[in-house]
Amino acid sequence: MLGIKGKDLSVFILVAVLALLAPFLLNPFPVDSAMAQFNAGYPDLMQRFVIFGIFAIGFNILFGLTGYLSFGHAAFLGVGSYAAIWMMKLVSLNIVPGIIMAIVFAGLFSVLVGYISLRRSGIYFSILTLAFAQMSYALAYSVLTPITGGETGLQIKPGDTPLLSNVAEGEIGRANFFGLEMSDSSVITLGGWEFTMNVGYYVCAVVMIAAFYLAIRIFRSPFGMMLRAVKSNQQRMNYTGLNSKPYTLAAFVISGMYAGLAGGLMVAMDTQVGPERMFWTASGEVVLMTILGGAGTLIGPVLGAGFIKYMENIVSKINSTVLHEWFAFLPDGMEDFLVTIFYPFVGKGWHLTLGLMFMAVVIFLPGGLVQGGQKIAAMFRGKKAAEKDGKTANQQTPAE
Amino acid sequence: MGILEVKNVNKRFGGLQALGDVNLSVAENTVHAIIGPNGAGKSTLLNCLVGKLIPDTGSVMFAGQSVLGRKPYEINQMGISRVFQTPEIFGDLSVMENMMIPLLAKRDGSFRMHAIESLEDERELRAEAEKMLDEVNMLDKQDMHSASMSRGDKRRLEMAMCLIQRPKLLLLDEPTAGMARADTNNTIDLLKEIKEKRDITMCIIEHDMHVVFSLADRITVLAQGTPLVEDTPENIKGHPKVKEAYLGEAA
Amino acid sequence: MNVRPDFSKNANHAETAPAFLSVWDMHSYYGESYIVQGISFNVHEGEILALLGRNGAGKTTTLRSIARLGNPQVLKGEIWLDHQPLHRMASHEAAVAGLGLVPEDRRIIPGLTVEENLQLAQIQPPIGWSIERLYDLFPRLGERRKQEGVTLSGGEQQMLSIARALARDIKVLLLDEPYEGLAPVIVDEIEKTLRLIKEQGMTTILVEQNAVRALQLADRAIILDTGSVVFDGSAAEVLENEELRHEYLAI
Amino acid sequence: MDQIIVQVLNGLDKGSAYALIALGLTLIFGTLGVVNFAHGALFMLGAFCAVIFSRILSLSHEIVDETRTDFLGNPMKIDVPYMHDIFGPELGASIIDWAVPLSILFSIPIMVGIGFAMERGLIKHFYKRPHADQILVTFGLAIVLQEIIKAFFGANPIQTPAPEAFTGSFDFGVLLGFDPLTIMYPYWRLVYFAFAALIIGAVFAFLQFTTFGMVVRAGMADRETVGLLGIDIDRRFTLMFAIAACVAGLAGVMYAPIVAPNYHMGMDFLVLSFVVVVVGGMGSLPGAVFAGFLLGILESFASMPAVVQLLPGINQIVIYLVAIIILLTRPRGLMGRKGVMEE
Amino acid sequence: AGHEGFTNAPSGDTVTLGFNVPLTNAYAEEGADELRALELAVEHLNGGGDGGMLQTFSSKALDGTGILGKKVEYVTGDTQTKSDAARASARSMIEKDGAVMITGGSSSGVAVAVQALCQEAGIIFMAGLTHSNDTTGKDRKANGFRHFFNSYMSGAALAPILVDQYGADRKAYHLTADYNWGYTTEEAMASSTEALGWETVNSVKTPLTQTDFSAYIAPVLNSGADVLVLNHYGGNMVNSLTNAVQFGLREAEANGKKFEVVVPLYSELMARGAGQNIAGILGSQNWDWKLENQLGARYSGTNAFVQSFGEKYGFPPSQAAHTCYVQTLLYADAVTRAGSFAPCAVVEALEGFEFDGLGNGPTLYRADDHQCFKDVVVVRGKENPENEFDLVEIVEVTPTEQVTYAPDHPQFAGGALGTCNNGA
Ligand SMILES: Nc1ncnc2c1ncn2[C@@H]1O[C@H](COP(=O)(O)OP(=O)(O)OP(=O)(O)O)[C@@H](O)[C@H]1O
Ligand SMILES: Nc1ncnc2c1ncn2[C@@H]1O[C@H](COP(=O)(O)OP(=O)(O)OP(=O)(O)O)[C@@H](O)[C@H]1O
Ligand SMILES: [Mg+2]
Ligand SMILES: [Mg+2]
Repeated sequence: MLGIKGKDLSVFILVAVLALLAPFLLNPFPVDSAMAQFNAGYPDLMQRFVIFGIFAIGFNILFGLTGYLSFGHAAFLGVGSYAAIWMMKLVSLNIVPGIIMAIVFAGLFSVLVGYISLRRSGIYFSILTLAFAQMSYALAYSVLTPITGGETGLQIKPGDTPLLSNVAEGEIGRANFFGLEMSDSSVITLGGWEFTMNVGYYVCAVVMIAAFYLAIRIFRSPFGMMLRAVKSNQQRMNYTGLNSKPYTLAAFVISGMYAGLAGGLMVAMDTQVGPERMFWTASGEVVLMTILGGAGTLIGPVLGAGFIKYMENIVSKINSTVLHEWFAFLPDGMEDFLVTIFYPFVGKGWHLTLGLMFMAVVIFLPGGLVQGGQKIAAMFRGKKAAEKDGKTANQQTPAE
Repeated sequence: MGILEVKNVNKRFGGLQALGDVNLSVAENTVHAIIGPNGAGKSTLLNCLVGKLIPDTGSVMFAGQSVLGRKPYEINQMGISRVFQTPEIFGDLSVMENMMIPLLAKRDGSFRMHAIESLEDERELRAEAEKMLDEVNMLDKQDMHSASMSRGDKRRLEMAMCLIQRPKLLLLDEPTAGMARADTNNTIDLLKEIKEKRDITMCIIEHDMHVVFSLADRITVLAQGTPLVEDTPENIKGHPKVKEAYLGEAA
Repeated sequence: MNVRPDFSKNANHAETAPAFLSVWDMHSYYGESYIVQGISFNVHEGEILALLGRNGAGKTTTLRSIARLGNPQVLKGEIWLDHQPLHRMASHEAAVAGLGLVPEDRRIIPGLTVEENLQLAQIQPPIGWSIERLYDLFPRLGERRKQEGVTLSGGEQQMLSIARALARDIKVLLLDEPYEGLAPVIVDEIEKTLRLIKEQGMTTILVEQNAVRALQLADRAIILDTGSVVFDGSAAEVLENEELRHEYLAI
Repeated sequence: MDQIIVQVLNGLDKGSAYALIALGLTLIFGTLGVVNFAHGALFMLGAFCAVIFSRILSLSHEIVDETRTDFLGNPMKIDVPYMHDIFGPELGASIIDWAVPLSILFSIPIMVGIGFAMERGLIKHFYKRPHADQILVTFGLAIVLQEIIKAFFGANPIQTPAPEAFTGSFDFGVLLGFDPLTIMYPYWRLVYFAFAALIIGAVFAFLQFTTFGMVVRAGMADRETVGLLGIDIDRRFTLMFAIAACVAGLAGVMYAPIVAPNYHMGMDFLVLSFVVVVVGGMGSLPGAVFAGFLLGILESFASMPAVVQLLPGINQIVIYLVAIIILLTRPRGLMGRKGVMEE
Repeated sequence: AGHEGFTNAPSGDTVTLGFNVPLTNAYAEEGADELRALELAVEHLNGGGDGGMLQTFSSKALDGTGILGKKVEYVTGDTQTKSDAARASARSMIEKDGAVMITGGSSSGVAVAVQALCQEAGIIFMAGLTHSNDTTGKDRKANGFRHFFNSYMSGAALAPILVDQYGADRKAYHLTADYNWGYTTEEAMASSTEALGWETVNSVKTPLTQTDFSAYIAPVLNSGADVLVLNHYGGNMVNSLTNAVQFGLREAEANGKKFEVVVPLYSELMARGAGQNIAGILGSQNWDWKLENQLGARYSGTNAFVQSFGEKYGFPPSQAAHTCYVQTLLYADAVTRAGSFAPCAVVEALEGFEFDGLGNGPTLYRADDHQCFKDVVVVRGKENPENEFDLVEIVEVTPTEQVTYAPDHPQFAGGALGTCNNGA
């Protein structure tokens, strides 16, 4: 089906189903329950999950396949965002032109950065990309303020009247998709549960599914194989008659365009851009997402993106009052004790939890979260498989 | 006029004259062996042919065109393939994928973005790769992770990768080193067969005289960067200088 | 502590001299792949043992297991060298205990010159041959002493690798295909050296594809196939036993 | 002219901080091959060693002063340091005043201990893992260390002044024949420069005049073979890591009076120190030191008013711009060795 | 009644407020102090504690029974002092927790970003610590209100006192943080001081990420200037001031006068970070906990707030804490007076609202730009502070009239409030 098969197809269907049902799956707890804190099924976070998922999928095409570790990908996301917001301010509030321009500009910028940076490899490449991104950030923050709005960034203002959209005097234009407003939601209430179906989220989800599909195709294509060959042995590649340079550049630009797409979508969902989107920590974040999920795997980057954004948005919001609520059923002493234990790890301590999680994942799951999933799956498959494995171990003698 | 013409090639590494005025002419569709003591400059000469090194002076012509100044991949596209002294394969890839890459390079040139097509659909290439693997007795290993093969297998794989490109000139740097006797013999047979079946010229560096004498049409003996003699195998065997400098008791 | 296992039941040869190096029921794995499948053998002091077998038979794996390198993992078995339990040691401890391995891919350390490669071997006592004496043995190395080790020619690297092992005062020398890539004269040279150090009491295990050559040098031979010992006896026996040679060595 | 001299001084001083951090980093990164994102955290821990030590020195007990009241109208509590009780107010005060230099002695064992624990407990298992994994785990560690410091010391910077004797500035101008007060330079910064030179010299001497450096480099390139030569490379790696941690820590201790320590100062330096190391060239100690000074001086010049007015924003990007230019013209940075982290 | 037809109309017997403060990164301390004050405000609104400024507030609409009879609940989030993160956090409060008002924050970038978001979503934004002119200037929004003072006011308040203290014949050198807040502050300081006779010799922009300012400080002494104005905040301020002191600027003389350093915007928490170095340095503040004690009943409310904050947490509150506390009370009061949570009703109640008793003396929430107008406190770093909470002394208070400007003043031009948005 669709030109992919076997395991890839099941992974694809899984991702598509998860993305489409996310408003339900991410809201497992009734609104009034103490656990509602853990619900992630609200539009903003769901949008972030998929947008950063796209960003990480694209990054993985470069890093996972070719092994080139870019530390400046946030610059492309930023460039895409700026392009998109200007399109919305000047041309149309419809998100489509904005997103297209985001991809185009990010693509062009990545051609430039990639062409120069790819003259070096290994850590030298990483530092070159980092340097470009940091320069973009610094310039956007200060000197380029007339174009980027500086620290406060750019937003759609009451005075902005895009060429192709009519906005009433004094009103602030809203992003739409052929008339459907991104912020429109409808809430489905089922018993104690509430599920928000948001237009913006579904636009993002469909784009992400498409982006994921494209990534699978790339992974399984001859081009994808060439990229893995670049990672494996460039010397052999050259002596086999292949020019590794355009392959890596193509991968770089594709991943830059994914980043631009993510940047454009971000603006489409939330019409605001600030330069810190391009700071090195933002580039670092997508690296962490990819490794955390499992570099070089298809679904890993999406998982990693979800994991980090979940921590950032959910764990940081847990404060001591919430903790007290959770443990309210316990005797007072116990309650205070547990709150004291948990408090340093949530709310303002969410960074600590994040740091510990990073360490735990690399130490115990060298292959990232994907490996964790595989381990759990293996556990479920149970004894039968284990027996079989045991038997084959003795026969696994590749010697001829 | 040979298909490969090396004229007055010099190469220095710092104070060391690795190649001094090397002249070599390899006739089309012959097997030309280069032998000589360790450090004589054999591998260096090969490196100059494939663009890994650039000679200080001299010219290298292949099929009437100069190879100097071209990138390794361009030289390969001209029809020169090389097997390295220590196996160079795509260790992270499976054996089958290792075979597909040279085929794609042959078909599509140095760069072509087949980003949407599926690898699975390249049935013809796959069939061709299988045939080649069969010839080198590695068909059963086609799904193996190539880095975890024994070294002899890696060598055979590398050779298969070069052969499948149907190069006009095949350069082999000690292709049978570390190979079991049986496989050495198989390799000799394979190379012989290919030589008969196809239009191919080979340049072979070997220390195993059994291989050299069973394959070579002509032999150049290199010593300290300069050709000592060039002659037919029979004459080389008996050549006193060669015997002393290189062959020792083996002759 | 030094209780030695009684090997007499397992040793299927008639010699009565006490074993110097004993390997007993050794099982080695590369990750999940089960490679060396329970092999046992003894080597006596001052003896040269030829370890033979086809590509992928597990020869290298056996040597690496004895040298206690992290990969493969020896999950079961005991290795004793001169009353010392090697199987309880890490590779650097085994080296101090008197083991020297010349690995099959030479493993010259990048970034270090020829001389530094040799000096490195003499940092941890006990120290063997002096560097000058090694240069006498391989004059080529002396000429190249300031050159970076990895830019040596293939054969020169092989010399360096052997020299590096001899630079330490070792009791057992493990040679993984030492002749590979060497010119015939040098092979003769090294063979002489091996004889020389044998006379000085060195115990050697030699892995070599050129079985005839190895057997002419060795006292005893072991043939491996798919990770098990299929023959353990005197070298002469193998040379005489046509069937054996044919089946496992293809000669 | 005087301005140029001042900026050279500034550059040397900035450069010595960069060089010291880069030196520690390159021992771990360029020599052990570990991409250590926790290096900035080590620097920060060093600075906090100074903070902690001066806190220890000024540990106090409270006495209540009935004559005065605090902001809520309660009797005022006044802290009296134990040092004053032990050594008398005068000597006590001057011991507290000298907290930063004294904390060098305090920090060496601590930083070596931290380095040792970090290598044995964590890094050891990551030598053979991909760089990406190293980044993730050391970044995680850096966050954890930062948050621990933040939990104890808060997010605000903490002033840790240099001893009274070193406050104020030295008038260089007079020395060079300019008018007085034209080239003033703070004493402590001069001390920092001298200290950096000393540490750099000591590390160089240690690696140059012993085989240690060669062995570690060899171990980096090929652990297995070095093991075959009887060398216990793990022990040396641990030692190397401890030295690097110590260098980072000392850089931090002495930096505390220059910029008040805060919990994220390490992250602020992290990217820059990687840039310095890479521009210097992977695996090259002189490269790292040289690049540290070079970038420090360039940064100083780029912040001169005349330059900023001519090229707005140049001060923001000069380091990155120079890094790009150097890396494009010199494939392996200024003095990089072939093959280190190039794959 | 009537609680519908706008975003997050509270339906049950509770109402949720969103406290969006920096919990991590450089301003975490300020965020923590804001949060303390916000929690205190909730306590007081719900009738707990001693009622704090509810007792002194000139409007008596609030009675300690929550807001319009609904118990006040709150959610917290982390702005990380990044506009993306701040908006994400604010959106989650709006979309997930149903917050009807958002307050907090400690930088102008974040304030502008969140204010715009609230405008779009139909939520009231009560800005926390934000000092850039833009928040109620070119980026003003109908749904957003600022109690804190701004760059212009700092300049207008400081200039006369600077002239008074240091003389009219002064040459100033500006170091300015290279981002929007820095620009507006420099502009305000330069134009106010120039109007009174000072000369601006030079101004240099410094990168936000700078930690060592030596290269910027060193040239100052020989530039012909005799005053250094540090348009820096937070960590930048701590470091540049520390560097200035290290380079001996405090002891130096230039043009025959003692060299002076000025920090337009003071923050108690950062003053703590700068330690001894702030001694004798002039700057401005929105509020100080000693106001009522030292300047009398005009600033009533101050002591009531300090008392309840001090009782609860053991130290005096910062101006950031004060601002957030006041903003929460003002919001609650406006809702009560309007009788509705509907943003447009609240906006109407707040526009042109005059009040007193919240610690700043008589105050006006101006309708034209939603900026508060009140006295500005000019402070100086103490020479011999008694403890870490007593680092500044009040020099003078500049009266409201002197810091008031026309809504279309050039420094605030280019913005429009637009119309209030009730959202869904
Ligand atoms: N990059 C280099 N730098 C310095 N010297 C080099 C370099 N590469 C090769 N050499 C030297 O040049 C000489 C020729 O080397 P080459 O590899 O061509 O020998 P070879 O004939 O292939 O020998 P072998 O049969 O042992 O492989 C050797 O002495 C070698 O040490
Ligand atoms: N790193 C590895 N990981 C997994 N399997 C391996 C690895 N190295 C070797 N093997 C497998 O172990 C088996 C034995 O290999 P080994 O290298 O010991 O053979 P050998 O007898 O030395 O052969 P050769 O003569 O080709 O060197 C081979 O089947 C090989 O595929
Ligand atoms: Mg060679
Ligand atoms: Mg082998």
